[in-house]
Amino acid sequence: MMTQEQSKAANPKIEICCRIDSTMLGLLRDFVTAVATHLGFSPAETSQIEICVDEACANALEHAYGKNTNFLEKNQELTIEIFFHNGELTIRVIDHGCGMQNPEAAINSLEEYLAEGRERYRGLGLYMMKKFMDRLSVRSEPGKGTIVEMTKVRR
Amino acid sequence: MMTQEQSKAANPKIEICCRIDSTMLGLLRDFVTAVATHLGFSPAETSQIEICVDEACANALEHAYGKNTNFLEKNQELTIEIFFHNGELTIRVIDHGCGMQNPEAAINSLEEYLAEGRERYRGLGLYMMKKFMDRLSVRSEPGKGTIVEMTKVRR
Amino acid sequence: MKAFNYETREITHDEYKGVCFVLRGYIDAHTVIEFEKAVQDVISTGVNRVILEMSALSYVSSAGIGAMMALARKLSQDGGDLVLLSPTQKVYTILEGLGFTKIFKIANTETEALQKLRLAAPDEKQE
Amino acid sequence: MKAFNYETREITHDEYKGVCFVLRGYIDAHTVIEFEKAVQDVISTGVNRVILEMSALSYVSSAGIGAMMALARKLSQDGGDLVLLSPTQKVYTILEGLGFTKIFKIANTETEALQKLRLAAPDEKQE
Ligand SMILES: Nc1ncnc2c1ncn2[C@@H]1O[C@H](COP(=O)(O)OP(=O)(O)O)[C@@H](O)[C@H]1O
Ligand SMILES: Nc1ncnc2c1ncn2[C@@H]1O[C@H](COP(=O)(O)OP(=O)(O)O)[C@@H](O)[C@H]1O
Repeated sequence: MMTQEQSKAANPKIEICCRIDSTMLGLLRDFVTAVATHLGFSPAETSQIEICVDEACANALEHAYGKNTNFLEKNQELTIEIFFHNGELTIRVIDHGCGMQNPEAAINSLEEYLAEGRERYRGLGLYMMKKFMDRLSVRSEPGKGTIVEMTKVRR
Repeated sequence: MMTQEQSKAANPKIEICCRIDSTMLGLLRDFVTAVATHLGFSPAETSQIEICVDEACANALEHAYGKNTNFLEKNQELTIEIFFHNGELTIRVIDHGCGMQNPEAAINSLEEYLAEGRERYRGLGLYMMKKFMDRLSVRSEPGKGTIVEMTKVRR
Repeated sequence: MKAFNYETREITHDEYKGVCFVLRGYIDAHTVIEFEKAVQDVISTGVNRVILEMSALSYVSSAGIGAMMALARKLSQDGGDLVLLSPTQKVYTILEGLGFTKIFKIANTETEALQKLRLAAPDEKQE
Repeated sequence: MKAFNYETREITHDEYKGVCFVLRGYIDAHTVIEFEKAVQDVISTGVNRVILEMSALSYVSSAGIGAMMALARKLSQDGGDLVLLSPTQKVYTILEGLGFTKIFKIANTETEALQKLRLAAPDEKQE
């Protein structure tokens, strides 16, 4: 059993703030992987956490700040907040980009993904987060930005 | 030759803010190592950067926030700021701990380290930073905290 | 330490043109562009059977999976096929968790990969 | 994945008690406490020759170097000696950059390590 002090000690909070560009993605993955491993998540759980955070960061880069605009003009600030408490790892990926109208519109099954028969297969990111995380919330305000918050429970 | 835009793009700023405890040191080393490698520093340069940042973080933990006080009561906030510009990596390690009277008092040579003949061999951290970094500045205010700023030039 | 690179090897077969890509590093939203270009360059020469040798590929994001899906569809439209060879445990587990191990053909040995590729040819369906 | 661990192996010699520590992981401000304890436990049994096998030690901070310095001094006060065996290139380069490769005895093979340990014994100085 943990005393109150121990449980406080096991409650790190880490915040990373950076300007997101595509070369940053690998770095952020490495960091999140190190954090999850360090907190005792299994290799399988860790790689699920890694890919979900990567998808959220890639979305900020690609959708929030836009691939085709001159991103150097924008601040492109991305914040990743990491909390760990009682065996639950919560990660928030925050951007100040264009936001989205309808976060609920993301696909909910592989069938939907396959059915669409698009030129490029997209739309897997949010589906993955739903699938691999124990909790997911997406709060977005068009023109203001998006907060993706995901929680993974250590088994 | 780089255009102005490219040189801006090559100017990431990453900020990590966390509550420092001794288990965090490994994580922060892994991150700094990943950043330096990513920016094209050689393995030898990267391990010099790694150890210097680790020493600065360990100092914040051990000296600024104190090993023997009940650190859980303190905020123990550590900020690491990372800048890269024109082949120069600058890392700031910032604590809000006790500060120090005389940062210049740190040893300047291995002879000093060996001469002191203490029970425990200490005092190597700042010496390392002077030795391995191209520029080092330590700004400290007793009772307020310390900013260690170090720059490594990529060869 | 390069983020992504690859080599190609021809697969010699009388009846089709095949290529094996030996992939290294990772395919994420950043490097997927190189991967797509590599694949495009090769299939534009008429190749319609592809093996992706993935044992040295440490990570594949949704962008990478999407590019592989698009490649599989293109090849099958051209009467060809795609086989993933030797994904790492880590990559396999992610593909499996999402249901993609039922969609992609996956092989553990080159022989098995060639076998799966061969069987896929429409003109060999009688087997 | 443990941050630091080690095994010990006795060094059999007629004239002294020796121990080889096979170190794994890293020694930083956090794990140095375990390292110091491990060493303390062993030398308190009268051991005065120590080899630190470092090929699986990925990182040593100033705290680790300090602990090794303190160990070397203690052993030499007891008429014994310390040899570092097979540090990685990375660790070696740091030690070298700081001047410690001139202070520590460093060996690349176990034979060389035993040789350096042996020669150090005061009662064998005549060699
Ligand atoms: N951070 C974000 N900012 C703005 N829009 C977003 C963001 N994240 C996701 N979206 C929107 O949600 C859609 C679905 O995202 P996702 O499931 O990750 O798939 P994909 O990125 O492949 O399109 C995106 O196409 C985009 O329109
Ligand atoms: N962040 C800090 N806050 C307060 N004091 C510090 C800090 N960093 C270093 N010091 C002081 O400077 C001294 C020298 O530091 P250093 O060279 O790293 O060696 P060591 O940590 O082994 O003592 C420390 O003993 C401590 O008194």
